[in-house]
Amino acid sequence: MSDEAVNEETEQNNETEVYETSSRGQTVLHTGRNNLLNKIQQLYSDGFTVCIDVTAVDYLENPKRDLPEEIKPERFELVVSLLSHQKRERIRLRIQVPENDLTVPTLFDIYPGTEALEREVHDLFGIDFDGHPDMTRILMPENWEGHPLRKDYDVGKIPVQFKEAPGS
Amino acid sequence: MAKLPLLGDSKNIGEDGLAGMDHNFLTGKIEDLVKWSRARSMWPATFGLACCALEMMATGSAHYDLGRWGMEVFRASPRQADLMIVAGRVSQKMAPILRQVYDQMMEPKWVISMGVCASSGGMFNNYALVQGVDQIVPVDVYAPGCPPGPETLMHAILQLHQKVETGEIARRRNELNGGAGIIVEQRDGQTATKVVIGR
Amino acid sequence: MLFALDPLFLGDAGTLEILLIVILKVVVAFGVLLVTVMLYIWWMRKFISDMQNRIGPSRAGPFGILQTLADGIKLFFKEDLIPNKSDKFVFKLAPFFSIVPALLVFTVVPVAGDFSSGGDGTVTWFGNKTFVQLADPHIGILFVLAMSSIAVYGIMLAGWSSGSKYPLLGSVRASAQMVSYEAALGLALVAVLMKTGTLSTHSIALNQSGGITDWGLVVTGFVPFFVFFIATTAELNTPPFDLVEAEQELVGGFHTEYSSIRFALFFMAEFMNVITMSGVMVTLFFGGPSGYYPPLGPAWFWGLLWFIGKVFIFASVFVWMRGTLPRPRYDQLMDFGWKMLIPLALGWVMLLATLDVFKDRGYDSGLSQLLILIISVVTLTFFAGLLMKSIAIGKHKREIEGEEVFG
Amino acid sequence: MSILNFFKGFAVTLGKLNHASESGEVVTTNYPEEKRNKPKRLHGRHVLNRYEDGMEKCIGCELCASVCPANCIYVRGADNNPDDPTSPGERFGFIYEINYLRCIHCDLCVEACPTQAITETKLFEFSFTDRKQAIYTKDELVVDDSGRPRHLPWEDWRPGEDEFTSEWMRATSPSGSASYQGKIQWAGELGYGVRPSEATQNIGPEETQGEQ
Amino acid sequence: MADQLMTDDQDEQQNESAERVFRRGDDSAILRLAESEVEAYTPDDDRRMVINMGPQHPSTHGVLRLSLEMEGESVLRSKPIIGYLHTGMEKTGEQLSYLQGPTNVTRMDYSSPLFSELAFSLATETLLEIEIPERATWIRMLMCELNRISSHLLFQATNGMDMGAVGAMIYGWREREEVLRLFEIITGLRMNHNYIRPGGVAADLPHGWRDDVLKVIDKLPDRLDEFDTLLTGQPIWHERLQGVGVINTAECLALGITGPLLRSTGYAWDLRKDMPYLQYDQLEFDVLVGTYGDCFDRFAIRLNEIRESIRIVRQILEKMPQGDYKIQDKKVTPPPRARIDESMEALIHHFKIFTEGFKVPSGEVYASVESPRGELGCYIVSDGGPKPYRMHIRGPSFTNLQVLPHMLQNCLVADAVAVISTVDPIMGEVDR
Repeated sequence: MSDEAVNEETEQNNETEVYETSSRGQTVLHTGRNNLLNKIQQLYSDGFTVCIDVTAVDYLENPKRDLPEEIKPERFELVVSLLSHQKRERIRLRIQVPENDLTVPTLFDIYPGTEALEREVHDLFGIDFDGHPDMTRILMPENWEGHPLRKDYDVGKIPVQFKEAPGS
Repeated sequence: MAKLPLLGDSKNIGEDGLAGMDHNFLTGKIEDLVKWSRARSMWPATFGLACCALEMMATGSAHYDLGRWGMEVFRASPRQADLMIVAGRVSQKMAPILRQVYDQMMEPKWVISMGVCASSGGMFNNYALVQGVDQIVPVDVYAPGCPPGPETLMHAILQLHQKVETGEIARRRNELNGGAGIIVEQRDGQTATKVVIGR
Repeated sequence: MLFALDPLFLGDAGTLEILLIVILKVVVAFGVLLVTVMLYIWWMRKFISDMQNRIGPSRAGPFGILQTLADGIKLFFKEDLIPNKSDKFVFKLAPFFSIVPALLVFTVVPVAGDFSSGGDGTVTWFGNKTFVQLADPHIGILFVLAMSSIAVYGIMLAGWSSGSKYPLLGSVRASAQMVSYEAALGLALVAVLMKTGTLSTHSIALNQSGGITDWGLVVTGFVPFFVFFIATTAELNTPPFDLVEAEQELVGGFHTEYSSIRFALFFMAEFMNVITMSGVMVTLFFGGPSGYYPPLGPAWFWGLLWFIGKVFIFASVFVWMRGTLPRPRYDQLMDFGWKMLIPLALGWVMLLATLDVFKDRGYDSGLSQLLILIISVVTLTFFAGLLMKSIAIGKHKREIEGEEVFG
Repeated sequence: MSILNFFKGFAVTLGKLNHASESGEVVTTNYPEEKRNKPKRLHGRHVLNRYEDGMEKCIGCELCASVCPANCIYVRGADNNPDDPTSPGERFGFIYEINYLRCIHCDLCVEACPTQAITETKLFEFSFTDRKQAIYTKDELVVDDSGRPRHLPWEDWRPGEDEFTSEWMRATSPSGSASYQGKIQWAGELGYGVRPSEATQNIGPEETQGEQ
Repeated sequence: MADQLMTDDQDEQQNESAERVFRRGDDSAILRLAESEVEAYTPDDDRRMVINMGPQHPSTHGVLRLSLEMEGESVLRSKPIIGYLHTGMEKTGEQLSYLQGPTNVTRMDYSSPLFSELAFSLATETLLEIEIPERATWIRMLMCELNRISSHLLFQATNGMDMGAVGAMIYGWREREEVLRLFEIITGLRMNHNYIRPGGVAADLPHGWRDDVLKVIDKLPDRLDEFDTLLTGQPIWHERLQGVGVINTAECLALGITGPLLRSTGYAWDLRKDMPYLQYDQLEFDVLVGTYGDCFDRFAIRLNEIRESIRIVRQILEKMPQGDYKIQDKKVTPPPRARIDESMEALIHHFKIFTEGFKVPSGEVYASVESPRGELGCYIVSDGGPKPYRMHIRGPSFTNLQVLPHMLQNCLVADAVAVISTVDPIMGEVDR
């Protein structure tokens, strides 16, 4: 929380704002972490009753990306896909998560179905969901070190065996 | 054990079972019979992991029919199974369990590594998979393909049958010391791929 | 009652001769049973592959007929294991509890003999008249019941002594299932015993030698047979009632931890039981070895042929069921046993008894019998209705309670 | 009638015993004795082709190696000896290895090869008892002097099976363009000559084109 | 249709219901224990025990592991433990170019590989902002519907196997094999086809494909009737599946469940119909829904979806247009082989595409298709290079698995098998 307090001043302007952009014709919303639950609650009442997907992206090697000017790019980005059955619309939220404070409020209370999805993000990216009932690893063994889908995590390739290749 | 008349040198019988016995008129025939029966009644354990599991089950179904070799008896309990078909990719999380199931199987037991993912990791050359199941259990026959068609699996099984009947398997395992001979680079915080297990 | 005893002991044969014949019978019966089991397992696998558009075993021996032999040899030479957590003595004992009763039941089944109309079911070997069955005790059919009950112990102890969870669940299921269906089995038997008036299997078979109308199936009015058949299926743990070893639920059920020769014994016992119980069923309801005997060759041979034929049909029906039916759930199986089979068998026995009693009292004209039948059926239907109602009420109550508990 | 439904199932399974009927037909292929006919496009084990004059087609360009998602191909090119060239061009595939314990038979290599050097046979019946067997070297992959794939001891070849070795290459050669379907622009293979294009759909009214 | 079903009134009811079942702290259904704790956990009540189903259990469809806390034979709480098949496909996907991408995603949902390829290709095409040719679209639909048939047949087989109906199992495999042979003719492989690629499909349908397809789909209806007689009408089957593993619409929506599970609750949501992709709006078919949301409904829906798919395939056979089967954009599609020799430029393109792959403008998209298990989505972030910067697959089985503890509560072990079986998870897609 202390980190957040430091950032608060810089982020104050854009934390509560919601910016709507379009990516290849798909609606994308950008908002801050503090405003996330509010916005999602609002979207839920607007009919986006199903949370299709929660995932994250590590933008370590790709800092330049399409973002509204007001949003400050951070290393991680949480991506939430919502679906409205009535309107037959999809909407996507992108939330910037800074590297030094990897916590996001959980969506579990609004969409119980995000439980496994958030655990997966936690497992593979190391982002913590504040208030999640079971924040443990889901795919990797429990004693695994590191978060595989981060860009600074090695793929772990070993050389393929050949008969005449050098070193085999 | 002392050298028994008629039965030849039998000092290795404690370690190796019948295979450790010198050939003589009695064990020669018995061994043939045992090999014959083992090749004709090799019950596979249900060890399906991924894509290959579907092909393994398809091989057991009507179009291919493993039952022709008395192998339609897929045993769910590893205690009663003779053959483990590692059908699919083995993740780091699954590896200890694979070994456990193998240990639960009773001798004599055989392993077919079905598909490239089990044999070497296949196209998934990454952190998550064990790059070759032969680092965990001794593999007798490798079936290539992703997934191997039922014919490939049947070819592998037939090859195994043949080896069992000629006794080549036991010899080969001794030569290779069971392991795969792959050296995997150590990566931080991961231990599962390191061990090359012997016989 | 003496009639039930083997005439061998009544004749003037010497002790040695008797002994030899008995030993011969024992050895032959044992051997034949083992070979039959071997062939039956092969036949089962072939038949089921036929129903599944497959070929089935075809490598071991011609048409794969030695498949079971190969399985047996392989299992025999496999490493044996006694789990650390198990109760070692019981663990070793259990398979024998399973196989020995399976073998013993066969001793009281009349296999062959002159069961043509008017025949006495005997055969003359080496100048001595004897029965083609190992023993014919007075209590013959009760022996079958007793043995099949003991077989439960094998399964129960096996699961319990393994010291692991799935086998334990399997053995719990086994004991409950067997106890429940034992009752239905017994009640179905009572109907036959009432009609024949004897417990000796030989006499029961002999009573039915007059033709199809004399068969237990017809005499007892079909229903006891169906009850007996279903109860037998449950007793034998053959599909669809193989909940004890339900592979999809309990991995291997009671024999999960067994390997090698001990597993082979269970495996063998299971199929041996199918054959012997088919034999018992044939004896009770289908006239045993009786049938049309052409005047050619020894009569006992035709009896044997008829017997084998009938047993074969039953054994195949079991396979047929295996290939067709899904497996019911455990509680449904118990419901079916207690709420359907037992009341049905009980009611039917009462009906038969009523008819018999009035017959004895002299009301044996067609009209009076019909009247009695109608009255009894109406009464029984009334009680059946009551039973159904009470079951429904009970179910309802349970549901309410369930909601309170789990709410 | 639920009781009746109970017995209907028995009729179905019993009906299967009539092997003459369509539903009861025994569909099993008795594999080691007989082998089912493989469709032409099947992706099997690879071969390295040669031109009709016996020259090797591979030029060692490493396209196949770079496109392989499993990295199971290892190629090194070398300059031809001008007096005794291995391939008609300047370079040839000096080392060519495929690790069949990695190959996923996606056939991207076949699509990538600019000289149609690497194609796939219909053979999928092979298995190894040794990891080393699974790494095929150039000697094992390249077709023999009659243009047929080499038969290795652990492969199960049947007479006539080595006929179709380049069907997927021919199927993908128009690369999606209808106007290029049926156009042949590849060199002949040793033992086969110039193979015709795969029978196509798109030229003229559909299905009027016969086989070839 | 969906919006008619969802009146405001029902909305409210559903919210309440969702609240009731999944409120925070209500762990009556879920065994909230970490994986390592499960091993050591012994319940206080000695009538209870914790039993481990899987990861190597005959009826957990691969490597799903379920920890069940049981009292006697009834399940009190449970927890699905996954990850035993984690393959790192999303990481590998970042190493492979868009051209190689389908070989990776096709191995996720191995019983319906073409759908993963389709989702990946659709996402890539949206990023590229290209329209694929008409014929390619129709070929894709044809293949996907055939794949749906084979996948549902596989369900019939495994479901039959789990319920102990050996016959149904073998018949399911047999019918599936017929469809696989069709795939083999068209794509050259039985599974994991790498056939649908960004820009179209890999190869045209081979000569005589129409007869081959007709042969299979003419044969199938009779065989499906066999399933009906063997299973649908079978009283034991009814007893086993009816009223087991019940779930309602609100719970499904709360958990984000899609596909036959959602439809079994009577809620007609099918992306093919409601948010059409490819050319599904030109086809006539029905969305099948259940009434009770129990295992039997799910079984029946899948069985009858095969029939619907056959209906769709017949329409596709009629409407299949002529033309290109891959987009003729030289940046995306390698040049025809005949052009390589003609033009140097084509040769360069050929080399470029196969060595480096094609570059995709930077951006991020989500594309989804209706797979046999529900909504299969693909989220791709591109940084303008030839490889996806991030490739994420939203597997329907992964989300659907969350329903297990709720369905399993107060079930018997045998019901647990039925429930897992009818949820029909494919672990490859769950763990990725």
